[in-house]
Amino acid sequence: MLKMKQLTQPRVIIFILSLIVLCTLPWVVSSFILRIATGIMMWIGLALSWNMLGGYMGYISFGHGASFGVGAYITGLLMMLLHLPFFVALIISGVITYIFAMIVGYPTLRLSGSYFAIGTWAFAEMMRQLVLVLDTTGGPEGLRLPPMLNDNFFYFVMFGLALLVFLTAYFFFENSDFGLKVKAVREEEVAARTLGLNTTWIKNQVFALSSMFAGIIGGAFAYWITYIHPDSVLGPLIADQMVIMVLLGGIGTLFGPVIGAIVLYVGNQYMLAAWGQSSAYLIILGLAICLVILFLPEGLLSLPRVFKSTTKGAFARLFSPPRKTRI
Amino acid sequence: MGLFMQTLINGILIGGIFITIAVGFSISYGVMHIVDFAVGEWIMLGAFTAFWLNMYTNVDPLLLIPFIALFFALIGYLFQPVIQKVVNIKHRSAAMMALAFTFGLSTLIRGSALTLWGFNNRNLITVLSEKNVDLFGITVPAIRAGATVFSILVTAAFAYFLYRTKTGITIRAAAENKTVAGLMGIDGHRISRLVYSIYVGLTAMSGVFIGSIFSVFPDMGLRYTAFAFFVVVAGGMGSFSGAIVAGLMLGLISSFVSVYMGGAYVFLILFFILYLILVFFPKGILGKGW
Amino acid sequence: MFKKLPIRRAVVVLAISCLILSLTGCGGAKTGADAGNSASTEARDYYKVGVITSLSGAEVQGGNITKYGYDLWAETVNNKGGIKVGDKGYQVKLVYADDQSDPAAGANAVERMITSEKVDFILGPYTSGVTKAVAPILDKYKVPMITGSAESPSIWTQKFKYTFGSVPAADLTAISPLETLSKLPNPPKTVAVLGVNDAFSKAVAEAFKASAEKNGITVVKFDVVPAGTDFTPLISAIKQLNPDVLAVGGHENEHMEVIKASKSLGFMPKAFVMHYGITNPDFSKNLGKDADYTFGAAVWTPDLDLKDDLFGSAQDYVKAYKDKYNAIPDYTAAACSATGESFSAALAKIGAKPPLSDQQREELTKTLEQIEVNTFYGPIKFATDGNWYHDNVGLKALVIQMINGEQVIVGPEAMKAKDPVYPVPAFNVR
Amino acid sequence: MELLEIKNLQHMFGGLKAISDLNIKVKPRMIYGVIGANGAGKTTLFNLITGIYRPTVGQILLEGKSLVGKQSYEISRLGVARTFQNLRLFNDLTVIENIHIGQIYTNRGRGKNRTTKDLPGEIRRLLELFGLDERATEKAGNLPYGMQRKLEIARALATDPKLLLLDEPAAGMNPKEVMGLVDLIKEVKNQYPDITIVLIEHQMKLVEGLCEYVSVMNFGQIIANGIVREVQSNPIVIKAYLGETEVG
Repeated sequence: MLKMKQLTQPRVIIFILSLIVLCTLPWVVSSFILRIATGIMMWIGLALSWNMLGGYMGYISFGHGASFGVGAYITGLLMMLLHLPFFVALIISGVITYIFAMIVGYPTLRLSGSYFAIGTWAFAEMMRQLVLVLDTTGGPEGLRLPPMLNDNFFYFVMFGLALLVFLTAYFFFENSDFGLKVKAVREEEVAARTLGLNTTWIKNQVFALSSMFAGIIGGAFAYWITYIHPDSVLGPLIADQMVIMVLLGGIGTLFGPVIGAIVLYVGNQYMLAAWGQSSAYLIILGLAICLVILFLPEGLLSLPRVFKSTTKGAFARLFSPPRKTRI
Repeated sequence: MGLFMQTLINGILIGGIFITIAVGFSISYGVMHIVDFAVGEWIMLGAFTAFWLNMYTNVDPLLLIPFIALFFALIGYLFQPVIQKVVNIKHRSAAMMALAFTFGLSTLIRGSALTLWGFNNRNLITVLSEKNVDLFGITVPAIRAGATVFSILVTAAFAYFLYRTKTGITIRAAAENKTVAGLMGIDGHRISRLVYSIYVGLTAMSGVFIGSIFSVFPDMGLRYTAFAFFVVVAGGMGSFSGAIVAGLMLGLISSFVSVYMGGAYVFLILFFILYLILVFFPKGILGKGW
Repeated sequence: MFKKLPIRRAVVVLAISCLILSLTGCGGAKTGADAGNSASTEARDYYKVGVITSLSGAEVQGGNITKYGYDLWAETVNNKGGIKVGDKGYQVKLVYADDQSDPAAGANAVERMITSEKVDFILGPYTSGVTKAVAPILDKYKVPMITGSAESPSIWTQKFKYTFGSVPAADLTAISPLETLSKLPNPPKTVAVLGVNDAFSKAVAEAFKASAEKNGITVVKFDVVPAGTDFTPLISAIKQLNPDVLAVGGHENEHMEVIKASKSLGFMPKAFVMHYGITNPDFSKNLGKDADYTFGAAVWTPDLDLKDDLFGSAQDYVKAYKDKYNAIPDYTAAACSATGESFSAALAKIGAKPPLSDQQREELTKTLEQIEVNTFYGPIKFATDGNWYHDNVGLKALVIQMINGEQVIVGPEAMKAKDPVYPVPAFNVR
Repeated sequence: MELLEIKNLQHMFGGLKAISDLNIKVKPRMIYGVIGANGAGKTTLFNLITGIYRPTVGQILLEGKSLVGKQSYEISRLGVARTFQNLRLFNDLTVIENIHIGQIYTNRGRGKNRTTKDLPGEIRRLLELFGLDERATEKAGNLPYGMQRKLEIARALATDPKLLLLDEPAAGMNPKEVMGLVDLIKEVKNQYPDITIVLIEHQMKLVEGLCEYVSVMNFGQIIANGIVREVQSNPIVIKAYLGETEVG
């Protein structure tokens, strides 16, 4: 359990302080900023959930949006057809996406590398087409949820979910045997198996876990936006953005997805506001992706490391993942 | 029976166009291990180049094909070192990097095209456009027939190049096993550059046909990326016969499903089949892919 | 130190998360209306008008048409001294937001316009999907919006309080072409209906089907296909059924591809019936003579004998539009331009000077429900109950036919400029 | 009882026989060598034992229990550890983390033979034994080649195996390094006397120095069995293997 010594570490203090700041946010900023903050929280959660699969385990999915969309639709349908309260619907949709991902994951995870990327993408497109032709989901008319116009509510829901995913990533993937096993799968799957790791089980767990988080966040999103459409929650853009955020921030790290989500989401919103009437922001987005990959392949998170050589590096140490030197 | 035959012919003609793209795509995947998300953008650029050239010179787009192929081959040749730099990045998810890079590239090209050329649809008119041939009561759209025949000829020529010329054999060696190829003293960089340039040239060239069969607009790439992926993956990366069979399959499935089941299910079934193929035959339907 | 799989920690994590999630219930005690007090405090002597539409993404083409319409209204108003309230004219300034053709992005964008730009009122989106996502936010902030484009009937059944539409819903307009054709001396007996799987196009296709059945035309095929489908196989199948009419619900791109595919397969029905999109200049420009004789539905054409004080006659409007954008406006552009006039009239009536207070916005919304404005586009009067709540249902649906690249009104009987050409000449004899 | 017994093992790749009718018996605490030219089927044999491939015909018994049909991880938990000819380290993880992953399932069978070993102490012991203690926190991928080989053996040992399979541990080493490796394996055997080692090699020098007993493989078959000295003078072996490649 937490010891006093751990509590006084700068990292922990900063974490707790930022939690307090984030909790007071709704009473400080305007409604629009709060909406942006809600969006940031949502994307942090999504990027972190993708990072469990793509970063720690090295299985690059271009179909993670499917989990998001399935969660959104299940929550929507449960609320509209069965009139369940939001949190009940959310939890059920989390469970269903988890089970769904276990079923889908078993065949899909036999693929690896680019094949896995294309396979997940094909699956996600299939889901979108399926929802488009189904009558229950409203097809191309989309699905409307009961309106709920409390900004603070959604901010705290998204904040809570992002925190949940963050803490899961921290405790399960960064600082545990489970995380090491997952990384072992990424590095050398065959070797991991010969060391006693049941890689099939590990892969399925990670896939299902990260899908479940994406699904729950999707459910919260559906209630927040109140209107979902196959193209908006199951479109390729959702998965693409998760991938880019993680890459931008630093793949396979704890803070990378967080930073990537903030930078990309705020940047996108800013560009839309600043040059509202042009498609030029696509150019900036594309250029940014290309440049980051060419010159900062470890993501923005590696900037402090570049810094470190010139400065004392206090900042850098703060954000680099904890090193374990003691045996 | 007439409908059945018509559907069959339609199916063959839909898939035929994508064979060339699939062949170029998978050979470049074999050599460079890049899944190119920008494949649709090369198609779009090829179609637009044909459109502008046709507008200013009034030369039939079909006659411009050799020029477009060469022009884009040159672009590919000049651009390849950048891609190579990404491929060479020492990173734990190197394949990912390349994938994301091409994704960024595709966004960049699409954004530039939208900004430069606006959002309008354009119609690329060729001498074969909207004409048709009557074959025993089956109507064959001339432009599609032309595209398929041309596509088969180019693919055959490319196959000859790969299997019968020294450079071609070297490329295949590099595609099948990079280490061995390296041991044999093959210059990997030169080969990669050549292959990428061929791939871009072939893809842009196919864009001329695709643009004239459907229509030309900056967002068109997204659609055809999906089709190209289908043919490449279902056929098995790097397999010639696989690409042809998968191309035909793509066409036949879309054709038969839309006639006999309803157009609503075409994409659903296509993606479902693609997914099943990937899971159960990751080396392609003929099992000949890498 | 390494530890075993931290069951204890897992419990702690879950406990913390549950705590936070349950806190959200209490944390969110404040209601949205209080949180978003959008009352403008800045002093200005012009109206700040939000424009939310698709400036990128899949619907960028139509999005820009709405933008052109709104822009032309703002420019014209400003050139004529602004919106007259009392004895003073106030200029309008448009603030744009791109919904990226995505409902969620649209919801964000409109929230930004309201809370950060503090716009007085809003000119609405191109797509029905974005309209549906934006409408609840408008209800939350009580800011009125009129969309000059969205046509999906499902918007109006939701009864949003602050959302209005100046184009009649697709199910009201799409019934007219087949109705007109059925009243000809040699009416079509069979029709094949294709629709694209988006909200608007599907509604159009369903309306085609319904009106065919109502008017005694047999529907031999009805198929709704996803966007991006290759039409060749479908048209081959339809060709075998040999219907008199092929009716298509879609946008200009699909219409173009349907005509191209039909021609390349040698399929020539007695008429092509479409809806929105054939009046888009690209349709005629790209297809040339092949575009001719296509039937469509519209609520406005440049030939109508309508006028108002701002733009003058419909013909004057067309001229102004053509000078600015080098294109002929379609009914969406016209509806967008006319949409601004509704606001002008309502503002003048209540005498609300910029910036608008919350009460004034409320008043504005009330007034929009009451007034009828006669514009170059036609009368705008929003329904106040029924299935088309807040939609401008007063407009007559016109049947148009493209002849030599011009839209000609061929129905209904009372409005027609010419008799419809039916059956239409084949592609190769035009 | 034999620790490892392989009976009538046969494995086909498509129509090709990679292993045919192979029989091997390994007694506990032995260092057993399998020699043969490249392509003789040695690595295939290891892959069959560790469950990476599933044999077409035949039996593989560990202490009398069949391994055939078991998954790699189950076989590992039964006490079989291995190294790979082309290193398969977790390159992006540190040296300690590599070894630690090996330790995760030392409590074989989940509670049955739960080890009472002091695991962190065991890591320290392995690091010292293999001379890796100074670079313990470096990423495995950044180690020099020789150290990577050692790390792989250390990682395999961390699983607390009964049977350790070494796949060409001396590949890519110069003669001096090979001698160092021989001493190292002897030291391992010294410190872990209960372990049985089977190693694959085509370098005679290593086998001579370490193994009491060897099998010679050629084209998927055992062509000779016995004590090193006997086998070396066996004419069939000389013809098939030693005759072609230089000894040592």
